[in-house]
Amino acid sequence: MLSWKIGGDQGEGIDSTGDILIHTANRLGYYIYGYKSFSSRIKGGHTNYKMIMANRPISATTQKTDILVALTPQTITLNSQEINGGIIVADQAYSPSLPQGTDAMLVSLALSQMAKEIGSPVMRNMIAAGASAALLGFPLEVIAQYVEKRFQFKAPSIIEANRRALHAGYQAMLQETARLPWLPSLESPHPGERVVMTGNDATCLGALAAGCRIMSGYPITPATDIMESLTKYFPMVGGAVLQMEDELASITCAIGAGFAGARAMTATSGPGLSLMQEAIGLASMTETPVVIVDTQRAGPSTGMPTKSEQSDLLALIYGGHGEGPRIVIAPSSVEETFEDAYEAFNLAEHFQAPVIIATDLSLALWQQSVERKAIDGPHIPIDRGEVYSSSEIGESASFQRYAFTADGISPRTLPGTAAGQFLATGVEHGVEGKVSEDPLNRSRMMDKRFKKIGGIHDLRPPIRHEGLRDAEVALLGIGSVTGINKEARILLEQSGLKTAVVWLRTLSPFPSSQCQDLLAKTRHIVVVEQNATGQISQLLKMANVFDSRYHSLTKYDGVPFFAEDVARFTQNLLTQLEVKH
Amino acid sequence: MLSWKIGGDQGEGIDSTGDILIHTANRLGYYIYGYKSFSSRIKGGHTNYKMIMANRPISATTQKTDILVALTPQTITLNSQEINGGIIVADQAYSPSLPQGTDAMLVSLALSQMAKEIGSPVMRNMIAAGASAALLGFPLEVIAQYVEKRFQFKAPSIIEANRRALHAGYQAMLQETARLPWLPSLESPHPGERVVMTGNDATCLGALAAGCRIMSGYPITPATDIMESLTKYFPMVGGAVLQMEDELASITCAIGAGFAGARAMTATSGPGLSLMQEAIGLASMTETPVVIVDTQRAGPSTGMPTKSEQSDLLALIYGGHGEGPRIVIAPSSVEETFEDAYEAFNLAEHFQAPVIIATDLSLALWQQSVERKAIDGPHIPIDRGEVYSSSEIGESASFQRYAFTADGISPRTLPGTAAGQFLATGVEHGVEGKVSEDPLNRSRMMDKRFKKIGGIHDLRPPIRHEGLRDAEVALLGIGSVTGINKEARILLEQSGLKTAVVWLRTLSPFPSSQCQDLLAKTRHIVVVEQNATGQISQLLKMANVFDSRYHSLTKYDGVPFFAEDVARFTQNLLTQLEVKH
Amino acid sequence: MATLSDFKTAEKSWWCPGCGDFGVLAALEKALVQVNANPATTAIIAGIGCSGKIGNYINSYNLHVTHGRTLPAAMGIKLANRTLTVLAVGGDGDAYAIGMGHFMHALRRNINITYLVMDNHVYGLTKGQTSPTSDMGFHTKTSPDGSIDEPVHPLMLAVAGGATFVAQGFSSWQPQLSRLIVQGITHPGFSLINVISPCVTYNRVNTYEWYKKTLVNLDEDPSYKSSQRAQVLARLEESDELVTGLIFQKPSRPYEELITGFSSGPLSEQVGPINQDLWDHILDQFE
Amino acid sequence: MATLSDFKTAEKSWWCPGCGDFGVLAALEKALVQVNANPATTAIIAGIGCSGKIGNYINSYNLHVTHGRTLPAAMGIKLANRTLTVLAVGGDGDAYAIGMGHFMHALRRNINITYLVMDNHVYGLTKGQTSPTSDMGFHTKTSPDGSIDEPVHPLMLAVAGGATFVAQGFSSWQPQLSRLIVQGITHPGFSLINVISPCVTYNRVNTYEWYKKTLVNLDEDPSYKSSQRAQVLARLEESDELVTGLIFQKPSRPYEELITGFSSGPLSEQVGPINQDLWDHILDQFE
Ligand SMILES: Cc1ncc(C[n+]2csc(CCOP(=O)(O)OP(=O)(O)O)c2C)c(N)n1
Ligand SMILES: Cc1ncc(C[n+]2csc(CCOP(=O)(O)OP(=O)(O)O)c2C)c(N)n1
Ligand code: SF4
Ligand code: SF4
Ligand SMILES: [Mg+2]
Ligand SMILES: [Mg+2]
Repeated sequence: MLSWKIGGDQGEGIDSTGDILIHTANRLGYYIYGYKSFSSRIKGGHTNYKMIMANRPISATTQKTDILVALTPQTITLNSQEINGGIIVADQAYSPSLPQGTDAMLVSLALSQMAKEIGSPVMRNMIAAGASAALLGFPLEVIAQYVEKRFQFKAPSIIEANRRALHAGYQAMLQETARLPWLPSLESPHPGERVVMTGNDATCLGALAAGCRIMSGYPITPATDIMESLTKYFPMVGGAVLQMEDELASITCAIGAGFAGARAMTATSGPGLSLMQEAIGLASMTETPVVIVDTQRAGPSTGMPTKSEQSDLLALIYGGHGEGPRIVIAPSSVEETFEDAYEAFNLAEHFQAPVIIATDLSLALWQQSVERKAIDGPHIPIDRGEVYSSSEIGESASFQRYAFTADGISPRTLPGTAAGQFLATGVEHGVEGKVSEDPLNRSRMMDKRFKKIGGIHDLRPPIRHEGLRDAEVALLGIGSVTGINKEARILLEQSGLKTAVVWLRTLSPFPSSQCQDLLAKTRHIVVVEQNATGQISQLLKMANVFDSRYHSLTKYDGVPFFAEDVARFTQNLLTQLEVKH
Repeated sequence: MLSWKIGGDQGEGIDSTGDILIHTANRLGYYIYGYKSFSSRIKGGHTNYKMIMANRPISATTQKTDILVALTPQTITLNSQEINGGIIVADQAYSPSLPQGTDAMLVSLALSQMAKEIGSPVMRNMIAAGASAALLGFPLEVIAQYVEKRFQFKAPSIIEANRRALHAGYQAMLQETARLPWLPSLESPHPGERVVMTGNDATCLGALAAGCRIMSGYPITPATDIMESLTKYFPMVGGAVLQMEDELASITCAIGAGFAGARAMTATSGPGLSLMQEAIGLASMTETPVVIVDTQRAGPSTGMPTKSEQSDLLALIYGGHGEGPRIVIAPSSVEETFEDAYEAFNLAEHFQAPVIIATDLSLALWQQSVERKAIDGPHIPIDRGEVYSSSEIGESASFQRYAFTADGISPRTLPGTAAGQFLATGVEHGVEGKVSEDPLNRSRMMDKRFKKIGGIHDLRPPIRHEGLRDAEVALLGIGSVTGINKEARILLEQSGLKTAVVWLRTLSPFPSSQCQDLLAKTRHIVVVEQNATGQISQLLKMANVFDSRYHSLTKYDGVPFFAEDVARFTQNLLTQLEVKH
Repeated sequence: MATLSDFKTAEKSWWCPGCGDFGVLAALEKALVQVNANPATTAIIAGIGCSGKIGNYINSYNLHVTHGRTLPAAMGIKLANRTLTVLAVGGDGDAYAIGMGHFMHALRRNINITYLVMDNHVYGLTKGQTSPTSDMGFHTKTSPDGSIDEPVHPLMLAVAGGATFVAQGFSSWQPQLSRLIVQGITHPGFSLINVISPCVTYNRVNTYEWYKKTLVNLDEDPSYKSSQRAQVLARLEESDELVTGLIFQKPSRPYEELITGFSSGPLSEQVGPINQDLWDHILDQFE
Repeated sequence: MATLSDFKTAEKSWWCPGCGDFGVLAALEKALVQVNANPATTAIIAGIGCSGKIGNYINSYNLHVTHGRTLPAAMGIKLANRTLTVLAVGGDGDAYAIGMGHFMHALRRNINITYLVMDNHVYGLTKGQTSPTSDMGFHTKTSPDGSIDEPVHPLMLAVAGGATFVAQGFSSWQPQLSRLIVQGITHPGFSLINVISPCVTYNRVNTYEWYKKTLVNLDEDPSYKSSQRAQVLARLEESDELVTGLIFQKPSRPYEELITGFSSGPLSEQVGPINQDLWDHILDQFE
């Protein structure tokens, strides 16, 4: 495993440089993971992009950096403690020097100088990309090809400038490497058919494959990508992305579309989600399918818009006034995000209910290598639920849209279906949809709606795990934390501790008995989550699952856990528990 | 104890008739409790009003009705099962008859006829009021005086018509009573200085006494009264009620006013509360005092706007995205509503946080006798929290609004205070209020905000109870359910079961250890709540309080529990548990 | 062909006797028959208020949403299935207080839906508070000394906001009202029909009688040109909007026809396995 | 008397070099000095967006609210303490998308606050999507084929919505802009100042150069009468709002002076035990 990082000012092309390296590494057969630290501002402010590459799947960032490309002196100051025996590539222009105590080899290149020579100072990042490729031993033509593809629709002059910058950086570094005492050692690649993708990408692809054709949204970090990407895809398939005036309109438009039979979605983050609470209740009550993506970020209020957190969970499940059924699912990897995204549309139509996909900023934004065959759009299952055509409606005077049934699911009709007219209202109603205040009807309707979604665990395994059979300890989490737990597991197993990773896929309705059964024999369980109040632990308590074997590890400073943190906490915990015994 | 009920079409003056009887009974020294069943429509539709009167405080409605005044035949059909050996007063106009099996004495009066004779058919209800007074043995002059006061600002012709109607009804009934085989037997009164009040009234009076001078709201059942009553009071004290364009504006206006030093509030019910979730987070994050009243009604979505429920609790505490401190308090009687209303303003300013008062439709709308001295506005304590004047600010270059302190409370300044300027932002910030993404600062700020409100239980006893010392079983609840539990306790004690009633006053932060300690020795605890998912039980579980001694009793059909239901459930439960032993 | 009775339901009305909303319902039913609409292909999205109860009384696909959100819901429905006749219906509070933002944006977005606002200058269902269209000085429970808020002028705002069709009807003037609804439905874009629909219980000022005296029917004024925006604005200003008829209309192409690549068939029928070649092409972008 | 430097903070700006918002900040500071405002009695309520960061750079009492909600917050502050100079500030998305409802209602409510909208025709902070004021055909990440939404015309809407003061400034034209802000602050009611504040990063169409070529300064047009509503509306329509200056003003008495019995002093000072006689009188009503 090797980690490479580039840092500089926001707006300087740090992202695209990282992107280029990552795609190149992926094409060369490495598994990659990308990570970025950025601020809620457009230009200026320090930002960095980190790539981890290995010949096995990687699912989290690392603490250590092997190669640091520092476009500004600040990059060195901010990151030098991560470099232990690594290499720092810096720009001669600012006469770089290493802070005291830094154990690193400094390679100083005339990045600014070269950019000026090529005639475009903004190309400094491309020169750094070339230099990085050379240092990593990537063949020039592989990175050049990717860059060519990436800029294929740009003006010829830009393409040419990029090419020249890339070459210049590459050559300059080659001259250096000849002189260096040692070079970074790369694992041999593990070739395969892989793509590089973020969770947000996977969400879009899942929605696209599932037949979602209406996306009504309002921009918000880190969900905006979803709207922007679907804006690209939808014209290819006849769908429409609608930028609404706010999130109240976004969700309500999607509910309207779902009522009329379209597969429709919206995507937002915390502040928008809070605004959607009332309308989600409307979907629960009218039993209208709708899919909502919440890419969680650090809250409350505006909070830290560019920092990751998993702190909306209770709000997603319990945040609306009154009690209405909501399905909340949480993917734990990019592949699962694709799976959950298409499944969400099936679940929404099957259960006629709002389905919320809870991701988090880290899962939503960071790139990963994914097997191409895991993202198999054309062969996903499609379940449209029980939809009656005119002939199925029967003879009764008016259609019983909310008929009581054994499983609580009442077949619905779509507008346009003769004799299928009904009233869908957020007011309590009888079987035909008309307003009813009858106490008996009320109780039955409440029971029906909750019973209905109870069926989900049969359709969809609510928990996944690895290594559980003989594990001493299980790391339990959701979302991006699962990737971290997987990396922590590798560390813990290396130190001899049999470790499992368990992740919840369905948060509401909560899989209580499944959780209890699965972990019945596990001696210790660490619930790892990125929030302050231990929301997953709270859910486990409400579900009567949490007992003295469970321990909580939380973090809420905006920075993801490192696998090392989780491993260390787990080891200390076990040591302490043994002492107690 | 005696119960009297009047039923008829909505819009026919049922409410005001009830009101008149209730005030008269109160003036005569009876304790009263009023209860109404109504629909979300303006005219038409059956409605009824029930008065319970006794010579001890009453805190809930009863199942049984002793006297039923039936303005329409439907009133008899709908209510005849409640009458066991009671009296039904009906209007001759519809040739009333008793449904088979009804054990009641029918008194048929020419109500419509008399109204016509007086010259105003709409006075039928006033005739019924007079007749009821006579049947109950109320002195004519007491009811007449109240009616006079009530209509004092009306046109003389209306006053006169009312007077005549009252007298006519009274006299007509007197003639009947002479012939009746028996009359309702009244307890002797228990005179005192008492007023008749709803929870919403008490909320207004508490706010008024506390110095609240801005109320920004948007009409919604059952909170609208609060806005309407304050519209009457505020001109007397220099305050302003602002009818806003929606609830987003309502809460944000109140937050603005709180930031500028006014005591400000808003009041709403479920749908409005959902819309306020985002802004409540802003108040948490900026540490701005604001008071929000949620008069809960049956949800989700529009639900049943005129039916009571306690189903917003989790949403009140956890409904906002991210994690911000919220204080949630729940009064359990009209007196406590007054207390909590003024205390909310103290808590909001002391802890610089949003304070939500959770009531429910039953508590908000139904009238009760209250000792006048319990509503002692001029002598309430006022705590404005730590507010710096210019001289207290100190020498530092800029004011540290969010300084870290031992108890997490940072003194604030109000606009207008020289040298006290600062930025209050919903974005994470440093001690001066300026935006900060520093991870260490973030963790400390999160800790500070939660630590701060932890101090509440020292200021305000979080739990109250009666009869706990040697109780076999405790009935635990909040809001209007506490009143029902108190009545159930009377029934249970009558049947020999030592029973306690326990009610939570503070729901967030949850008083875990207080709850544990208080109930450590109680053998059985029944958690009684008016919602479907057992939200108080869930809170108890999250707080590690709920164990095998706890049992849950829920109801969610819009109709309040009867004390009999709770008593029966409790007795059955204990019987079952004994069998198991 | 559908008849009037096809649009009726068995539900007994919860409106007060004499409420203006009865007239709106009647005119709507007539208009639907006249445009040859079919209950099965008609979608009515109602808001919260007395007005919003209309969905209980009309036989069609009805969605009764949260307070103020009829327009985004109607937009979603229309885009999901353009073959439907889509109407949004709500009160003046629903439309111009809590729904004001959506209203202004629906105007500019010009989706082919019709919006009927049942305007009684008061909040009916919550029992008589000032509404955004309440006159200055109007006494209500929340304005006992008379309203001090400048009223919203919906017609003027609609025109200024980019509307392509604006009309005002009166619940008592059935033939004109149903004709205006017909015109609105057939207009290829967003149509606002503000309908004066008196509340007999909470508004004793803006009564049937008062309106009959004050309203001027612009449809009968040959000098009035509903196509000339400046003239329209001037007339609205000088009449204080106490006019009925077609107020403003301009040529319009509905939004849904302007969206790049957007399918014109019902989207429900577009759900099926995605094309393999297209998928491969898309995935190639991630390599 | 406060000087320019009194209004500055030590905070380094997060705006892109060349952003129009620098000019708005500068003009605002100058205007505050000119009206003899004091940092301690000035309250600035900012929205979310690049524009909304302004509170980090100006020394006053600042409240940075949720997206779109500056106006209700500003209203609360002004009513709580009328001695304060209260300004709301936000972007075009904050004001005219998510904040549209509040904007329309602030116009009719006419509280004595000043609203500066920093209008760059784009969403800056979320990295370049169409905003309500984006021109038709404007290319962004959410409108790659050009925007198809009719833009919001804030000046026209403000006038139609009942505004008593409407102006438009340009970030580059400092003297006029700060003069307009002074006029807005001294206007006894709600004042809207829409400020053209170019986004140099995401809007390459509505640039400084473009505006310098197209904007017409109405303050220099002696024939223009900002008091005549009809003329104002006509001029706004024909100019497509590409004008600066005082657009409209009419005599105004602020809302807060119209509220029955409302105290004019800071409400913070009104908190204290309630009068016993008054209390008894009120409780008597419950007997
Ligand atoms: C979010 C929300 N806020 C408030 C309400 C309460 N509410 C119900 S109807 C209504 C207003 C009714 O006025 P209008 O829209 O004019 O309809 P009308 O009853 O006059 O027809 C209000 C405020 C609600 N249902 N939801
Ligand atoms: C409720 C909510 N939705 C969305 C966002 C994300 N967001 C932040 S700024 C912004 C719009 C910025 O545009 P504008 O108001 O024009 O300000 P500018 O950045 O252009 O100055 C959005 C949508 C948010 N913070 N809150
Ligand atoms: S209250 Fe008014 S609007 Fe509502 S039904 Fe009655 S008359 Fe109609
Ligand atoms: S993105 Fe645009 S609006 Fe935001 S700071 Fe940069 S130039 Fe200004
Ligand atoms: Mg109305
Ligand atoms: Mg903008």
